[in-house]
Amino acid sequence: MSATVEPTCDLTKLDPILARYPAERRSLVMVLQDAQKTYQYLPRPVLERIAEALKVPRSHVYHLATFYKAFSLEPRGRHICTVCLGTACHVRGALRLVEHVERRAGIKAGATTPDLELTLETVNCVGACALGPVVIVDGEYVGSATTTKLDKALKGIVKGAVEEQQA
Amino acid sequence: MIVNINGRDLLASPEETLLQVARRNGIPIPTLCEHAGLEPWGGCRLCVVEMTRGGTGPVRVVPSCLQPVEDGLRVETHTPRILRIRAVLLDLLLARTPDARRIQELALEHGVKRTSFVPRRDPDKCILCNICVRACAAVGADALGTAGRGAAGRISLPFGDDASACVGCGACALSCPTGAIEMTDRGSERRIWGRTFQRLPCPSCGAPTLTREHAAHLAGRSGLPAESFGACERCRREQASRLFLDLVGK
Amino acid sequence: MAKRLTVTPSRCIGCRTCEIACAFSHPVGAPAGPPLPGLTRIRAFPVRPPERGIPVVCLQCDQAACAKVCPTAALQRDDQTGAILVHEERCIRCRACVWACPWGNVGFDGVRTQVYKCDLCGGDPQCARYCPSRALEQLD
Amino acid sequence: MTRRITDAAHLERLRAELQAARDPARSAIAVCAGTGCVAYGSRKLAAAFRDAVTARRVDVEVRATGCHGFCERGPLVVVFPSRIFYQRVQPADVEEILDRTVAKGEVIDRLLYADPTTGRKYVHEDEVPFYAHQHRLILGFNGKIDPESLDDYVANGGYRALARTLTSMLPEQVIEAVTKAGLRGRGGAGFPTGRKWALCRQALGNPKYVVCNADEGDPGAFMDRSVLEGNPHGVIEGMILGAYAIGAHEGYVYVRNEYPLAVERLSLAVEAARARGLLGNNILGRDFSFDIQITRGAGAFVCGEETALIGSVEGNRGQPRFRPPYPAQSGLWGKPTVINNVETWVNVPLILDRGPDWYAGIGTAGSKGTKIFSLVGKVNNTGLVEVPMGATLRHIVFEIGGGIRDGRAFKAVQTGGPSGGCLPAEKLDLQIDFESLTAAGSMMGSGGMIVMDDRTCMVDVARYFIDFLLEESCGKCVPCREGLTQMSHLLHAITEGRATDETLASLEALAPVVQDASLCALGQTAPNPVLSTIKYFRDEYLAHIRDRRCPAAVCKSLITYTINDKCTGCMVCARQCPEHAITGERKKLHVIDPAKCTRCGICHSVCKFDAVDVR
Repeated sequence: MSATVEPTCDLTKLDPILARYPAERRSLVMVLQDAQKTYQYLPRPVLERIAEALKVPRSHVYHLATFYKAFSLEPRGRHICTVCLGTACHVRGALRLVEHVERRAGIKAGATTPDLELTLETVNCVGACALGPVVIVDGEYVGSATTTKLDKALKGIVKGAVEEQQA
Repeated sequence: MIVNINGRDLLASPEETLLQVARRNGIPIPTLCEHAGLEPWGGCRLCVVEMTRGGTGPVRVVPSCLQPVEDGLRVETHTPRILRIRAVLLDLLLARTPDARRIQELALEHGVKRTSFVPRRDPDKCILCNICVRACAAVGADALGTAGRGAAGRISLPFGDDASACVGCGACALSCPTGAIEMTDRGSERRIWGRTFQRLPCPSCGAPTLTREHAAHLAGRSGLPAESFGACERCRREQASRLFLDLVGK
Repeated sequence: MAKRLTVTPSRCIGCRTCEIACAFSHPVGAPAGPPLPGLTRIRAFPVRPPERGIPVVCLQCDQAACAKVCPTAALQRDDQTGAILVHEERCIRCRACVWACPWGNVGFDGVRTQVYKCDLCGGDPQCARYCPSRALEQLD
Repeated sequence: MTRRITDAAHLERLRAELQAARDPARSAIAVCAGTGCVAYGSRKLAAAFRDAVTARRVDVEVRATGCHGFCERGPLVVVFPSRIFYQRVQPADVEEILDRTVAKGEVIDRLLYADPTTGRKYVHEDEVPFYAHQHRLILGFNGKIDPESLDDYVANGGYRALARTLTSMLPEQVIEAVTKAGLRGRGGAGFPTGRKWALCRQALGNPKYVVCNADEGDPGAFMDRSVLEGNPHGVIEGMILGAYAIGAHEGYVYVRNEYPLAVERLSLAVEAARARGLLGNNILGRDFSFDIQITRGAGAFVCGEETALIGSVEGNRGQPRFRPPYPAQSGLWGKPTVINNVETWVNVPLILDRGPDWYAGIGTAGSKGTKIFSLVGKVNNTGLVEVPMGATLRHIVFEIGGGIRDGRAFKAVQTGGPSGGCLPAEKLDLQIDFESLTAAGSMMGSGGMIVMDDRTCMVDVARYFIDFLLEESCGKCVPCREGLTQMSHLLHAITEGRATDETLASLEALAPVVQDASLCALGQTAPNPVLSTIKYFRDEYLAHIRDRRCPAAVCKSLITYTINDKCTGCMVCARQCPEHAITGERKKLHVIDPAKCTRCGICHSVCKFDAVDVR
């Protein structure tokens, strides 16, 4: 289960983040969040370097990173499609949207396409319940989402998202 | 401080927990994740008891391993409700770890022969009681933790395979209540967590003693040189008797 | 003050009765039938030819290395007998005590996975009682 | 203009200046900038307004405001001074609004809110039924102030309570006021805030901490978000008052990872407050210093529970701890800590500004003040509803919510999030407060209120909540981790038609053990949705078990899709069906092969002729 070590994992990008917080356990969650924003995910060398810098056991950093859903230890796609499965969205058929993207992109929710183009995630509520069902594609909210709206938002990201339909 | 357990008034000191008072007075309360030498965890919930403050308030179900004593507490350790909770908890654990002998025994004691739930697919023996993680932290190695969250959680090394912090002392394997952690000692080698440790040979008789990493670890914590931990007990006793001999001078 | 177990090595005749007495007074439960003799906490080494031995037993040190190194305070001194006792329920079996005792007086029972050491038999050490040559005595 | 406010008098002078500078007659356009409206493009709309105003060189202020609460009708625009309320405004409407409404005061009919059932149009914001029946003490601020402007907050009475309190009240008096007002925690359990503060003040140990719990993990609840995005200074002022009351000098706001805009607005507000001397050392020149740090959650619902939140802020896995000791005695790093929800904090300045007696006059005997509910689901007007405690479900769902969508029948309303329960039609006249909801088998919780119609399957809802909680369980204790695993198996068996009466019995036997033995509120309340749906909708469970039928036609394994005679043979469904289970020639009646059909529902959603039946 060890994450593949990226040759391109440039640890120097971590230094400004580590400088921003005191080198102790309480900064761990925030350092991980900033690191995830920089590297798009948390590669192993980054976690090891953070453990060393904050003087916290490696097991603590790793096991904390696997606890919170915001952190991903696997490389994430260039594009992120997040389908909200909150109660309001659920009763308005959000599950169908997840299945739709799963079919289109050929991956299960929580996974990333082999070509690292798209990560399909679900979240348990993003707080835009009045617009349910909500899908967020690369930070852009799609309110009252339908399969057709979703395909438009995923155009160019998921091959065959739209073309296949016209065929 | 007086605590009434099962109708008996028992003397208790403020920093004690209900479980300690009960144990001191021979009242049997089952536990799994409690370990007297480690921080209480409160995860298995087997040690729950019924408690009311001053005999009048609402009846609350609390874990006796964590509930501190309070003056005037009335506690019942074997009410039908509590026995039912313990039986269902063991029934649930049987579904999680069907072939863990300790769970089978405890379940049988509570009238549960087979689980009435859906057994876990390809189960191991780990009940996630966290004793190994706490023991490893007490030893000071901090090599273990729980990866993942909720029902998908499992005890693991960092990154699943990084045993660099492990000193091979075996505390986790030997204090695991269900024997879920494999440790094999063969000759001077010890295999645990997928890593092979070399146990230092006793300088005088060559018998395998502790692992090199554990010796270095103990040295680090005690300030003594690592070599001082290397000899086996038998030889150290022999050296002690020689020392006495020199003292005595005959 | 509790009576102390004293060792006078010159009187030891190497008969090792003390080892037998110790083993018998720490019986271990047998899977079936009566309890069996346990492991001895005292060893008399025949280091002095031809017959003299030197008994070595836990000295219940004031600055006990075993108690200091124990991460879960499972080794604590009993006020009455002055002996450092193993609180089995607190022990996480990391065996740091076994390797820390400079005299090797802390053992580990691999079968029952338990640490064992001399507990002065609760204040009446049997080795002293059966030692024929008063090499081991219990004096104030 | 970051001049530091030196003392209370200076603050009042500034307030007077600001209020005088405001010309109520001046025309202004308020564009809602809450997450909902932003999702519908309100940022582009506001930019379009600004460009048009500069191009025309007219004296019209374009102001971004916090969430008005009626997100479904976003982007929302309110034209001042007339307070004309437009909904679903697009950039294309900018020119027309400036020409007709701003310049000549004419009302643009098509942009007005029309009541879906009666069709009647409403011009002013406070006439719209959704707003008219509300009592917007807290949300009222959202419409008026620009969340990124401290001056706006001050001009609307902001920090007056703080100034008066710091100069004329002792900490104990602040606690007394909050107790007398009867404020109870808005996080879900409703613990009296005054008592929590008193416990913390008396607890030994320093330093003390105040924490704002903005984790808002309940799905379907977003009132904390809109308060943080719309009125961050209200929360800050509340926290400063709380800190003064218990003697704390450090505060933390734990904001959900899924609320980036809230974090951004709050950070701006904290920096502004520091720059102006309202945070940091010697606040308003008094001998009291207090500062706030913002820590972001990282995606764990359980961190809404107090001790798990503390663990998360301390840099650990968010796993709850046993209580006692309660956080008021030993919380963050073992020090006395008060943790209150966003909505609780934002109530505090109101109490100290307008007095505890005024506050206690609102609500019921046991539950004082107002409560914000997020009314969502199958209701016409979805959005945030602030009503006094004691309002009835019927009042909220029908009078404010405008009844059920597409004229369908009301079936149930789910309150209290995953810890709450589902209440049927017979409970519609229940006066909502902490005790009444708990008695009915549900819970106040954070205020999520999800309305369900006859097309919602209650067994599926119970399964949804159990699966949600199973995924969010921290996994520390056996009854929750293993109990929810088995409850999920049982519920899946029911929804997939593999169940017997025994399944229902064992579900009802397992639930009380999970409630009794679980370590924290997540596990203790997890069975509530299941127990309340069994209690009020037992016949639906039996339909699934005995007749293998899902009355609401939701549970996939129990429903079949068939094409009726309305089919025109347009072939759309056949083309879209991913399993190619639909056959038929052009203009001929099509047929679905039940063996291949995976009941994904696409044919039903794409068919324009309502020719696909689901039974």
